[in-house]
Amino acid sequence: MTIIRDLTNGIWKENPIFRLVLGICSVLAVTSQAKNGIGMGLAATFVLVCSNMVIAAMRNIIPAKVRIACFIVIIATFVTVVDLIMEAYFFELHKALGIFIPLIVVNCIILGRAEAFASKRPILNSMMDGIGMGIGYTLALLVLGSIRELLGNGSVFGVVLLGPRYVPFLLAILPPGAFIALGLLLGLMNKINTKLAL
Amino acid sequence: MEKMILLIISTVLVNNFVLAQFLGICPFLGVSRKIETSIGMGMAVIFVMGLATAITWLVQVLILNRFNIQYMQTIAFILVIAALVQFVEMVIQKTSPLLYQALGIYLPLITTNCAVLGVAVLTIQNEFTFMESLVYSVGAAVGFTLALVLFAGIREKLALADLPESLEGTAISLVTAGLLSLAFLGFAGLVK
Amino acid sequence: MIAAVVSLGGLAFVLAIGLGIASKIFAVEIDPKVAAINEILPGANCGGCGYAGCSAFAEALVAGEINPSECKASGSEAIEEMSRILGVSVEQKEKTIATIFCQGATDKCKPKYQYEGIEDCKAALLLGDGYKACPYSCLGFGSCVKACPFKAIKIEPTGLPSIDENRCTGCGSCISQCPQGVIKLVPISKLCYIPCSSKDKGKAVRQACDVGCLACGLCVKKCPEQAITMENNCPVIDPEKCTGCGTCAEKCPRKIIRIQIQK
Amino acid sequence: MSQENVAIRENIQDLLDSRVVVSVSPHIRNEVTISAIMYCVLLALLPASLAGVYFFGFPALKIMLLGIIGAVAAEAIIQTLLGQKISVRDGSAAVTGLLLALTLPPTIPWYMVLVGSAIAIILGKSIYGGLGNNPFNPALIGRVVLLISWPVQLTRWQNPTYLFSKSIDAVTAATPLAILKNEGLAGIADVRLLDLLLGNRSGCIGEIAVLAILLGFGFLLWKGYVTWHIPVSCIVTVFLVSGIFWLINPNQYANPLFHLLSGGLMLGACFMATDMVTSPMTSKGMIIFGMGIGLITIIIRLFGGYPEGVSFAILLMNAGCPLIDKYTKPKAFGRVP
Amino acid sequence: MKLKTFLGGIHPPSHKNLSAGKKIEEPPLPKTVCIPLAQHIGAPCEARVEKGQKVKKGEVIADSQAFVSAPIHASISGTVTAVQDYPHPSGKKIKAVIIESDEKDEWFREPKNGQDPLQLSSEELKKKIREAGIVGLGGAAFPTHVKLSPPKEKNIDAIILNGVECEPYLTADHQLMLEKTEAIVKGLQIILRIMGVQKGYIGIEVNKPDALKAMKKATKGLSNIEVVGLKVKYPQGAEKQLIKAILGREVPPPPGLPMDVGAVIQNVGTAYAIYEAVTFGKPLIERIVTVTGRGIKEPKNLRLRIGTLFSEIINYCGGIQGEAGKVLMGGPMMGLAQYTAQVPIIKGTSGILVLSKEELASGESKHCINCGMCVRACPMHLIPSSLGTYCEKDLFEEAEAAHIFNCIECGSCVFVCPANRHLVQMVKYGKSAILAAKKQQQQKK
Amino acid sequence: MKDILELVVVLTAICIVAGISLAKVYDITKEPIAEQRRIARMKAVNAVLPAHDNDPDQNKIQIPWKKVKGKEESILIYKGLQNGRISGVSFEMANMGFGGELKVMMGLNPDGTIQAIEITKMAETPGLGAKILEPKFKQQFEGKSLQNCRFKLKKDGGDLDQISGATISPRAVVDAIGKGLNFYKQNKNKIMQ
Ligand SMILES: Cc1cc2nc3c(=O)[nH]c(=O)nc-3n(C[C@H](O)[C@H](O)[C@H](O)COP(=O)(O)O)c2cc1C
Ligand SMILES: Cc1cc2nc3c(=O)[nH]c(=O)nc-3n(C[C@H](O)[C@H](O)[C@H](O)COP(=O)(O)O)c2cc1C
Ligand SMILES: Cc1cc2nc3c(=O)[nH]c(=O)nc-3n(C[C@H](O)[C@H](O)[C@H](O)COP(=O)(O)O)c2cc1C
Ligand SMILES: Cc1cc2nc3c(=O)[nH]c(=O)nc-3n(C[C@H](O)[C@H](O)[C@@H](O)CO)c2cc1C
Ligand code: SF4
Ligand code: SF4
Ligand code: SF4
Ligand code: SF4
Ligand code: FES
Repeated sequence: MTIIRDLTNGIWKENPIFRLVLGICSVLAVTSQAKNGIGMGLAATFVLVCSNMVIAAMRNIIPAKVRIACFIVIIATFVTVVDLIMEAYFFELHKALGIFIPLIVVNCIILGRAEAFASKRPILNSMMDGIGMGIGYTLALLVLGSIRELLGNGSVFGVVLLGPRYVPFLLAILPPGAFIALGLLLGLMNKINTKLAL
Repeated sequence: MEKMILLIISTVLVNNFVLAQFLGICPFLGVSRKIETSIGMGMAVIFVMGLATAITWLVQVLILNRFNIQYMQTIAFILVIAALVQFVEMVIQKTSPLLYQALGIYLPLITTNCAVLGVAVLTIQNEFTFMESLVYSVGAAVGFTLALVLFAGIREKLALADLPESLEGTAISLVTAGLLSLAFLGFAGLVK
Repeated sequence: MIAAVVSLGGLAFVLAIGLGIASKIFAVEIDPKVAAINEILPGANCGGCGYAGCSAFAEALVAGEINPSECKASGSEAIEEMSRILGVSVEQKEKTIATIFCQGATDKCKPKYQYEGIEDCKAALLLGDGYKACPYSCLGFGSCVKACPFKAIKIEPTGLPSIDENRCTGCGSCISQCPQGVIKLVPISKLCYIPCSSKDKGKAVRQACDVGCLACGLCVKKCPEQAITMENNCPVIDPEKCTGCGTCAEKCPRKIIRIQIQK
Repeated sequence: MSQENVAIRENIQDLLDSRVVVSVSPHIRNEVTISAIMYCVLLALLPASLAGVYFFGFPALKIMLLGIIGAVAAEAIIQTLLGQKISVRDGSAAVTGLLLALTLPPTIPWYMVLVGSAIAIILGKSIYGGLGNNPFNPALIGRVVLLISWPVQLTRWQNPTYLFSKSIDAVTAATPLAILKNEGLAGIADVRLLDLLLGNRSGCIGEIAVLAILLGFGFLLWKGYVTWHIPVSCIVTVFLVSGIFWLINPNQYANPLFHLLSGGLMLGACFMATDMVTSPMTSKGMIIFGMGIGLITIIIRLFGGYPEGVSFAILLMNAGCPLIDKYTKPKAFGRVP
Repeated sequence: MKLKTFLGGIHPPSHKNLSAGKKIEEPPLPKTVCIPLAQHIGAPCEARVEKGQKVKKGEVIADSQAFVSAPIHASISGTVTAVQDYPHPSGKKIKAVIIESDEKDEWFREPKNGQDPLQLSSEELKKKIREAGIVGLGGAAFPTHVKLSPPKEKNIDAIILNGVECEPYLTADHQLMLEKTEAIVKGLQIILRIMGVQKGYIGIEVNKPDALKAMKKATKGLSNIEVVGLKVKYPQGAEKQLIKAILGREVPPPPGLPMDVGAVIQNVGTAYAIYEAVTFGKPLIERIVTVTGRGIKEPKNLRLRIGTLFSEIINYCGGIQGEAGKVLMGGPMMGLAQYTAQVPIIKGTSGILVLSKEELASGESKHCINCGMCVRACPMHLIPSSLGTYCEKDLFEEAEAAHIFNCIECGSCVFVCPANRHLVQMVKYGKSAILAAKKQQQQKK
Repeated sequence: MKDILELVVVLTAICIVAGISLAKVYDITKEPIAEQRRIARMKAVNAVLPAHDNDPDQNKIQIPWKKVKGKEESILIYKGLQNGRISGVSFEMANMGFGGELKVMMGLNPDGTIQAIEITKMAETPGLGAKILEPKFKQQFEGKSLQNCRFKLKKDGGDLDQISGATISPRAVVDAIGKGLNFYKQNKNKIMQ
């Protein structure tokens, strides 16, 4: 039961993007296309799940004093793994995401989950938490990426939806558009949440 | 010389780290409630970014390149940066409580600021020389500070505004950052 | 392979030694409370709380500037643990909720004059004793609404606040902001009270307000449990003694006494 | 004691009934209100608008009407949605809409005007809680969003068609600043300053007729709703900086008078930089603000990617406005600085 | 020549023509007077009479041991019917002595021409002033003997009589200056003697040319008194602005006082009261009050007994015309709005103003639009808009840092604000909240 | 002292483990990565080269171009062979675009006319400068040579189409190609050896 809760937690209640608003550099940077959003989401999810599990497994060995440093090293290792694997097998995507893959290391969500969750829970729960958080993160990227791509390019996942007569609204895929879209989306989420809570 | 000046203009105004490159957004949103804090944070970032880039550049050239283990870049850099920041923090805290109050308290925030790692990685990617790296990183940090301080000013004003409830907090901050980034687009093309 | 292991291991080794030594040389005393909270905090230094990193947040916590739930990266357990360290009481007391001790809606309590100015009870009180005929009345500008961190209060069209029982946590923030002192905490299981705060005698009350307590004392006299006492022309029900029989409510000439006891 | 109180209270209900108003002093005010100011601004924009219609004909009129209607409607709708008080009557939305329209080229498709005015109102103003809360100039937010989203449509210019002229064909022609950017000084050799002053050139609807703009601004100054500080410091800065470059190399840089009279500088300095919500309050602050706008404008014009930088300059200085306000507080009476 | 003035300020329409030039009248004796025990800044008085006691005009009915206070005298002869809480023009209920007239109007001690005051010593003069219960009649009602006893280390070199009367509508000081010119000048000479100061000024706005002329005539030959014509601008009569205009000195922020820059300011009415008190021994039981406004049938300048109820005076002036919008004690810029006409005249009452519904400034209050008009208007060089917003949002630390206590609550900012912001109310609220918090903190210590 | 030791040991140990595992992963992915990079490159090379029957990766030469900061910069030229004779060459030119460096892979016939071009790297704005990726833009270069075309945008007095709303990006491409053609002309002999 708690495992399910750990899983669903990250999808809405503690969605890392919409509720916690952490680690959004990469979110803003890669979501000019839905495809990149998904790619980034999956990469981060992989790191999140793996590091959560390893940290949970080692939680009794690592002394408290150096835990942060150790966590960072563990996370960095997985990030490098993802980086290498993506370049080897998903070359195009790797090119599109660019510098933001190594930057997963400093993504506050991952370290935050390591500290707040994985360092205190068993492996299975930590894995679920990682998966849940990862799904929440990926979903957020997907939504944002789709909206921006649709408005700014008339397409989603490269499939043209708005027809050839649509004059793309470039703002959406330019840097300001990223901020504004996420901001408005957050506002909408808040609105929904207060509605739901009533 | 001209190249250096263009590099500075480029990093500060045209390719502003926060507003155009999306690096360092967490502290940008987090430490911008008060102008004074944002100035302190900015100074700390300038200091650490310059220092960190210098060291990571050396690590890259002296260790990673020499042994041909470039794939270790991420892990080596983050290790160095984390240790460096912690070290600087300890030194400042002990030696100058005054400086610590002004600068040091922002140091922990910097480790997980992706701008620091980002700038280190980018200097290597752009194949900058040591001097160029230094200028680039300080320029980036100055750009970060500029954006941060402007943003803090706006947020102090917004704290007194009658915002719609659902947009309060991060939502309106993000939109405002977007509009600020919009204004910075005016510098597009300053450096070709 | 070997190069990789040696360089990385070496790097870590050197850095660790450097840090270890530095931490000895540059050791600084910190408040044990701060240290304890630092242990609990995520250490992600994300800045989401608005402070410069986790230890700054810990210091602010200990200084009482902020409350633990402002840390976005901590789970609910961590927050509870922090509260424990801070000595913020988490012990289970009986839940109380805020209640408005005034029924003087705008059509019940006559206006003394037409107020014009800021919509804030405290500021409105600068002008005489408020704009209502009863000087003890709720002013209805909602200083309490602004004060409630849980958005539990809203002003009804009658000009009086209403409090959402489900949202009110009994924190009491509203009480300190109400200049008229008409909000009191009442145990939720024993909602028995007389919703009037007038300290005037009957005639004055009758003149000012249609629903004010006349201080006639019938309830005090008739209560079989002697649960009601008159203080300053204000009858007060002791919830400990009240059994919820409702005699007082029946006898009250104004029919304003509320008795709701959850068995 | 309270018995006696009652006696007096009864006594009190005589001369005045409870309808008398009580408030904190002062009890009188001058008649200047927000809506009075806004309608005066609309009036002050009339000369420039008429000039726009004169030079570009009915399409210009259509764009202005669309801008105003779009802005007013957007404000009414968004305020309904957000549950705010509907305040379109104060005229500020109309000012925003008209100013936006005046900064658009006469060839712009109609729907872009509507999108622009909606963005101006919603992103520029309403999400901050409405009039007085917004950090950026709404009309310019609208314009810049349009400019970067649809750069082609926003830079399609035409020569004046004149309202009553027989020929219907509009001749496309770049604006003087655009020519300067792309072709250098040679391109603007035959531009006459008098044409720039009167508005006989291509450009945005409201920016061309400098004389008409100044006339309207004079009216606002006379009414006392704006002060001279921002426009003057801005224009003087542009003049000086462009003058310095011109003196250094008159073969590469345009004459400072050309810079003053071309582009949106006059409209921006007189009507958009002076938007009180987004500009500093003290005269010292206003002068810094105006100088900043002038400087950024000229930097963008001379070295940037865009031919014109007024709108970006104003937005950037809007962002700096809280800082300026903070550091230019007047010395309080009797305080030693 | 450029007229002397200060920086900032506003130009409200004066409306003085309603009552200007009307001779000071004395209405019939009031039947009842309600004399509040707090009429001055400082410690309130304690009643010295009881219910049922007979009192005579000029008899002390309340006093206090405190230095900063002034005794209060019966203003008519008759019987004390009650000593009880009673509505006070400040809006609060304050203890008052209620006297029923016996219609005889007998003096307790008849005023008579005594010794030439210029022969008395400074201390004796001050004692007489205190005994007469004189407080500042310009509005603040600060006990005058206290004001005239500055600490030794303060080097006072100028006394300024405030005949500015910059508040719209009011004409009481103006009329007094016309009718009692000589007495006012004598009063100033007495003050100069008490303080041992060489130079006296009388400041008058140039919109009262007749008063200026009369004063100039009366001071001809007195080399130590200068009559200064001042630019017409509100709040020219506020003491700090007046000192700035006449002496060019800026009084430091609170707790700074005029005496810190060597000046003492007195209202012309106060000077007149001082003259009467020290030459005749007459206590302060009456004062000049302008009753005006479009809501009053016959605006007048009146000499009124302290404690007379507003309602009686309004009826004497023909009653209310049309529908009363607001009833004020004082002028429209600083006056206090009343919810009942049963409040009494007190020593600080310079006018009764009944504004008709049409004269009222109303309109919805909106968010500040940052226009800066208030900043330009503020004579204290503050940023009223921020002060207001800080107080509105309970950001009291910021408000203090923005010098909230410098604000003299003159209302210039509100007058010009196009957004109709209640800036003065916000500031008043902020000040009271800050003071309350400070008091609480001190009590904790 | 003990905690320092602990710190050093744990951190070093973890790093060693990390080093080992990373080295392993690197070993595994080294080949595929190199292969991917090569494929990506060869895709562009093959796309722009005229018909050929060799693997151009096997027939490449470095030709020095110019000195930058004292360092010799050279250009890598892939040769396409048809029946053992050179049927065309391809090489990459770089230039600064709007959003940073952009690279153009160009394929030339031996006579110096353009066979095709491919944009291999760019960071231009989507929707604006990124339109240089569209076939319509790229195809206009086919068959052009220094003899039959002025390598400038029409706006700048040349023969090539610009992209409305974005001038900088196409200008950069055109400049790069012009430079490339000149480079080929100068070094034709060396290349054809
Ligand atoms: C107030 C105002 C601000 C403007 N700001 C800009 C700007 O920042 N960037 C821009 O390209 N055009 C701006 N324009 C429009 C330009 O003036 C015009 O579109 C063109 O770029 C310059 O041509 P010119 O020589 O006729 O004015 C603005 C117009 C106005 C009225
Ligand atoms: C805004 C403002 C306006 C004032 N206007 C006058 C005035 O017109 N005439 C006057 O005598 N006092 C005026 N005062 C009061 C003076 O500041 C000062 O208190 C008074 O002149 C001192 O004299 P007194 O002690 O005799 O009353 C004003 C005060 C304020 C704050
Ligand atoms: C956000 C932004 C992105 C831009 N991206 C490009 C680009 O990728 N390529 C380009 O040539 N121009 C780009 N521009 C436009 C240039 O700044 C410049 O206005 C344009 O190249 C001028 O072209 P024109 O003469 O055809 O109007 C961009 C402008 C903005 C505001
Ligand atoms: C002098 C003056 C200039 C103004 N300029 C603008 C403007 O440039 N843009 C705008 O949206 N509103 C302008 N307004 C109107 C008003 O301040 C604005 O619509 C507000 O909605 C928020 O900035 C102006 C008003 C005045 C009095
Ligand atoms: S309960 Fe108190 S604070 Fe709330 S509206 Fe009434 S008077 Fe105001
Ligand atoms: S402030 Fe606290 S006690 Fe008052 S209503 Fe809100 S939650 Fe309840
Ligand atoms: S009331 Fe205060 S803030 Fe307003 S103008 Fe007067 S002194 Fe300035
Ligand atoms: S006058 Fe009113 S609207 Fe203008 S700045 Fe002052 S408070 Fe704001
Ligand atoms: S993700 Fe970039 S700073 Fe947090």
